[in-house]
Amino acid sequence: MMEKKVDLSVNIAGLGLKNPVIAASGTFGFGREYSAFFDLSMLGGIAVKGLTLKPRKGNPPPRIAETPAGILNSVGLQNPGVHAFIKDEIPFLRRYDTAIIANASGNTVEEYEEMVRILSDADVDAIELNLSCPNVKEGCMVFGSTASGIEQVVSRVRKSCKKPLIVKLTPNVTDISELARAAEAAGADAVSLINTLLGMAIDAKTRRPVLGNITGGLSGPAVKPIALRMVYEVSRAIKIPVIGMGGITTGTDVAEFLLAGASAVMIGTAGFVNPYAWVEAIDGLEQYMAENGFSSVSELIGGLIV
Amino acid sequence: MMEKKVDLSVNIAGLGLKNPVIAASGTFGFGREYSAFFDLSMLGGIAVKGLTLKPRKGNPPPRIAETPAGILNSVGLQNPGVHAFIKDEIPFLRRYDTAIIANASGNTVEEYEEMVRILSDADVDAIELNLSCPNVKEGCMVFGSTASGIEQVVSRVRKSCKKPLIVKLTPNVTDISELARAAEAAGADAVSLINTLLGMAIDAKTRRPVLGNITGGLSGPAVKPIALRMVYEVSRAIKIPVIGMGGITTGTDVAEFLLAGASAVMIGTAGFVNPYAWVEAIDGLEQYMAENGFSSVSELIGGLIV
Amino acid sequence: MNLVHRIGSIKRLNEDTFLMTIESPEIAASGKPGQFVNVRCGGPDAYLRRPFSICRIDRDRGTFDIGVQVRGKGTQALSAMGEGDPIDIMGPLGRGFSLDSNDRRIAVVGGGIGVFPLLQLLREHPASEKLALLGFRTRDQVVMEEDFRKECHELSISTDDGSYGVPGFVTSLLEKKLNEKQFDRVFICGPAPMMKRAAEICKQKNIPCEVSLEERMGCGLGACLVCACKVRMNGDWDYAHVCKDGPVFSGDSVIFE
Amino acid sequence: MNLVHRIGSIKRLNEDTFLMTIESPEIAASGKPGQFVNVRCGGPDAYLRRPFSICRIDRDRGTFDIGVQVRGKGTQALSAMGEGDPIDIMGPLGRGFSLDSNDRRIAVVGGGIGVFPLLQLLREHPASEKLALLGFRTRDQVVMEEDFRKECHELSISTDDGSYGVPGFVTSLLEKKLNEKQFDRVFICGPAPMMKRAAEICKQKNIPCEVSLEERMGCGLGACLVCACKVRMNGDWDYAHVCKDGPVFSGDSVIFE
Ligand SMILES: Cc1cc2nc3c(=O)[nH]c(=O)nc-3n(C[C@H](O)[C@H](O)[C@H](O)COP(=O)(O)OP(=O)(O)OC[C@H]3O[C@@H](n4cnc5c(N)ncnc54)[C@H](O)[C@@H]3O)c2cc1C
Ligand SMILES: Cc1cc2nc3c(=O)[nH]c(=O)nc-3n(C[C@H](O)[C@H](O)[C@H](O)COP(=O)(O)OP(=O)(O)OC[C@H]3O[C@@H](n4cnc5c(N)ncnc54)[C@H](O)[C@@H]3O)c2cc1C
Ligand SMILES: Cc1cc2nc3c(=O)[nH]c(=O)nc-3n(C[C@H](O)[C@H](O)[C@H](O)COP(=O)(O)O)c2cc1C
Ligand SMILES: Cc1cc2nc3c(=O)[nH]c(=O)nc-3n(C[C@H](O)[C@H](O)[C@H](O)COP(=O)(O)O)c2cc1C
Ligand code: FES
Ligand code: FES
Repeated sequence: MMEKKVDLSVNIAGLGLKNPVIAASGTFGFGREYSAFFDLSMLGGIAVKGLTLKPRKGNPPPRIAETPAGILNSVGLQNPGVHAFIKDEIPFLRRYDTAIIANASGNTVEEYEEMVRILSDADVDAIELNLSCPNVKEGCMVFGSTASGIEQVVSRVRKSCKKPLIVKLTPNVTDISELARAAEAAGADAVSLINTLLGMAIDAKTRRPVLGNITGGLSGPAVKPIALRMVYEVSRAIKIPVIGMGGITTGTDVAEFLLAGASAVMIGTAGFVNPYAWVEAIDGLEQYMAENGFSSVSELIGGLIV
Repeated sequence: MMEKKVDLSVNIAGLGLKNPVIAASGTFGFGREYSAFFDLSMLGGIAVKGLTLKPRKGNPPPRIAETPAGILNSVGLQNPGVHAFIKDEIPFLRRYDTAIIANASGNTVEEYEEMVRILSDADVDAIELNLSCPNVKEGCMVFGSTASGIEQVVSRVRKSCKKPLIVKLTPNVTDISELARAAEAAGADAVSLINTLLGMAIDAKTRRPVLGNITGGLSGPAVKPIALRMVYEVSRAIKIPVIGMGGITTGTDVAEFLLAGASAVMIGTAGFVNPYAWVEAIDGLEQYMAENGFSSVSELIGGLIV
Repeated sequence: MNLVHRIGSIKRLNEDTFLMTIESPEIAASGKPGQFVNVRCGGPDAYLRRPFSICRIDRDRGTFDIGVQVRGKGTQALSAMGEGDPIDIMGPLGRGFSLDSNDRRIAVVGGGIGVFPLLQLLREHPASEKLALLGFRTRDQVVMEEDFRKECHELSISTDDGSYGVPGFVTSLLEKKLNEKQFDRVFICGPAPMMKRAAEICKQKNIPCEVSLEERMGCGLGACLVCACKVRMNGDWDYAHVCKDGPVFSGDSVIFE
Repeated sequence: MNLVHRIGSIKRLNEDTFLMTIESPEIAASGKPGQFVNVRCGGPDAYLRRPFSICRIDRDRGTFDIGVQVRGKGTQALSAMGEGDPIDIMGPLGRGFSLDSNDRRIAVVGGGIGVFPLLQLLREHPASEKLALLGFRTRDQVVMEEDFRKECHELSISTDDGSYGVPGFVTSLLEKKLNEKQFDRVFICGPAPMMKRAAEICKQKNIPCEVSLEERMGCGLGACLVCACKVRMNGDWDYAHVCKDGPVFSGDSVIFE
């Protein structure tokens, strides 16, 4: 391990992170599995598996398809429900010195509100409002695809939200900046993007879709150029911080997202291939910064020369 | 070469093609370069480089960036203008027995109309209206991102269009089916999709965008899952034929797009890596059909079992 | 967890199947029958890891074997690797077969590449009488016959087309054997329809069985929830996860569709 | 066009640069100095082909050489290939240097990996007097000195840091030589700022020159229009394309930015 010469810490809307690398929701469970590989305290934060009010079974298998430089998933928010999370998972996660970000979905505005009310009283550091899961018919895409839908949900939950509120945006729209502005106007403390791009895989032999749910969400390196462009656009459209994600694999990828305007990043799919992806990205960022003369992450954020 | 046992011909809105594989606009120039590699008469058709009324210089270099399983381009419709095309290129292309599809862009509705009028009197087999180039500030994305914009342009050009009219759609929207329905309602004979997805690449070393134009259009295998999903959606939303494209590389890929609902396909980026991509895809499709008991392409179209 | 191991040797089993010996004292020491490893195959298009069952463990040498059938891009790339090459493997993963010393007479039922995890099970199981029933499509597909013969008291092979051994499905063999004798437990691995039928047969005879399921995987660890399979739970059903709750499940609990 | 060729031999030139001999009677027969080939490097992340200049042709043996400096993913993957391996190469492509028998005294000016295309030019050019000026960053970067010495009448090497040959930029060398003697044409290849300066010097002396440009490529054939470079045209400017109109352009026509 290199001697720490650079300051990796960032502060997002009052949420202090020791470094800008957060595990992306849905790819890291509740952290237990990866705790066998590295000390979770090394992470800037953990966005836990997407939660709903009641337990959800999720979509029928197969739920994953491999695509060129990426994957499609159609998990469909399988989770034990927010109460089980609070009871069974928070105590485990709190053993580690890392930010806990609760990722919350609802079927209705009321459910979003109740989720936020419950999580505001729970021991989490921030709430990420998932308004962008493409794998469920209710909630997410209904509200998350339009500025007015986002405005409606975010302004409602804002009142009862006592934690930093991050709104997670979908890339499956004509103008993601418009969504970001709506989230900002309605009181979000930060936005995170991108969730997955709606896609499909077909098995020509069987003539059937590969996924049980027919369509799924695309993530991984394949989507990185799209994610990077959206982060660049959104960070110029709003004043609140942007958490960038989509295909990030290396420390250099992290640097690119920060340069494009992100204040922190999340990593998901890359961890399926390499269980050390998150910590290697942190090391890689540190190395990039040292080699390129950056002493603090804040110097990188939005530092793209155009 | 295998003995032809299967019928590869398709008919799209009165345009008969000997097989469903068309070279995608902008990736095949006006055919001259690839005529050194294979007999252009082997192709179902050729969509020529995007044309405008006046010659266009295009965007500053670099105009290409490599991304995971794909590329970004920001050519920006460099072309010699529609008149030079008619004078210099059609006579060459007509030496081959393949459909000529003129890809046309304009800055204003009037320009689109004039392009269609000019091309209607030229010796081309169909006109593909490019309402989806993400690399120019005018025309394409202004009209192409909304149903009303598409309705406006297509209904205007329809009157003066004497050739099969294909409308090329952008994937950078919330609901591409809505665009397709607008094109159909306004009188399009077919739609083609997808054009490129707006993306970006950053060189972390130089801290600059890789492309001279900052953003560019993503194509190649990386986008295939998104393209396939959109073709599936659109072909269920409209009655006119769909020409599918986005990352197609092999004959199996072609089969997947046909199963999803496309009546023909276009191939672009794959040809940069393999100059024989188009003809190998035709062979591959034929082989797939023979192995899987299809005797005519029409049996494949929309044949997905869901 | 150390991910980098080394390919010891490669042995071709038939036209499209090979046995790969991997040098890994860690996995050899901790691996259990029925567990799997998740392998980065490389190749331009195989992005995700691929799961393979642990087929044999040589704890003295610090090696273990996987049997691989070439199917698509990943297994293709794997087949191009050579002896001595480094290989990126996560493992051992998942829940393996139960090794219960109360089980005195056991049978294993394997179909095709499903035979692989059963070999190490036979090697380690404490039972005093072990029957192995292996089914293959055709003569050319028969693999590891001698290896199995050494590890059991009775071996029967069937082929679907009758080109080798007993003609017909391995499930018919199972039915016959269960009619002849009482078994304490049956261990099943193979194509889903075969496992479904085999589990039904065991249920009819009231013999507990375990099945090893396959499902497409992401993380291989239980974190991403993609590898769902339907199981009975509290009078209802739920999705369990093949990588963490399995790949081995009690035949009773699985809902085959 | 046949795309599959074979790697004959590989010779390391320095820490990050190697010379690869490729067996291809077709390309050896038709290739001209200054033309390039487009190579599929393979590797998980190098999707596009990579362009490399033809550095030397052995028409008798039916082989040609490319000099490769390892920079990123593609050249990295290329460096992992071995002698005898098949390799996917398109070529020869583009317009090479002009070989004009009226040019009796010529100079070539190369910077870094820009020296590679100049070697075959010297070998084939009909001039009776040939001067080679090669510039490198530092001593360790100097490549192919002896190969060049054999093909010219005078060779001068400069290094930016003065660790070998004449200290300073190769453009200063050029200026000095042009002050000493009249040349009929100068051929230039290297980093853009170096080519710009060298072309300016030639212009001042009224000596025609040719430059070999680099630009990121897609098709490599002139079909996709991505490899644009600014050239003077009819009193105005336009984008020409490096892969088809070049890579060699008359120094006069190029607008360096
Ligand atoms: C727990 C477990 C144990 C296994 N043990 C063995 C073994 O010992 N020997 C062996 O030859 N095979 C085994 N398999 C199947 C093996 O994982 C697949 O054959 C292999 O992943 C196919 O990869 P491919 O790249 O060749 O095929 P591709 O079709 O290119 O794979 C594309 C994607 O589908 C997945 N996939 C394809 N087929 C299967 C399948 N049958 N099950 C799960 N995912 C699949 C791949 O992992 C990949 O993500 C096992 C599978 C599981 C889940
Ligand atoms: C006409 C021509 C002739 C060349 N001749 C030689 C030669 O003889 N020897 C040699 O070592 N190099 C030569 N180059 C440069 C060589 O093509 C690049 O160094 C190489 O493409 C880098 O690939 P990479 O995968 O290592 O780098 P990466 O950075 O991973 O490449 C990413 C992308 O950028 C492109 N790219 C990167 N650098 C360059 C560059 N300088 N010019 C054009 N495209 C680039 C690549 O082709 C690829 O598309 C030549 C370039 C051109 C255009
Ligand atoms: C298997 C899987 C499950 C996911 N589940 C969720 C989820 O529950 N909530 C959410 O907001 N995003 C979810 N996502 C999206 C990721 O958090 C992330 O936005 C996306 O995968 C892009 O990042 P990546 O390319 O680094 O994976 C999921 C992604 C994957 C691959
Ligand atoms: C270099 C390049 C130039 C393109 N130019 C055009 C164009 O002029 N008109 C157009 O309609 N589409 C253009 N496209 C889009 C392609 O026709 C096609 O829609 C897209 O590339 C997806 O297909 P592919 O993945 O097979 O390349 C261009 C694509 C590339 C890569
Ligand atoms: S593969 Fe991720 S939970 Fe099983
Ligand atoms: S690379 Fe396609 S035109 Fe030059």
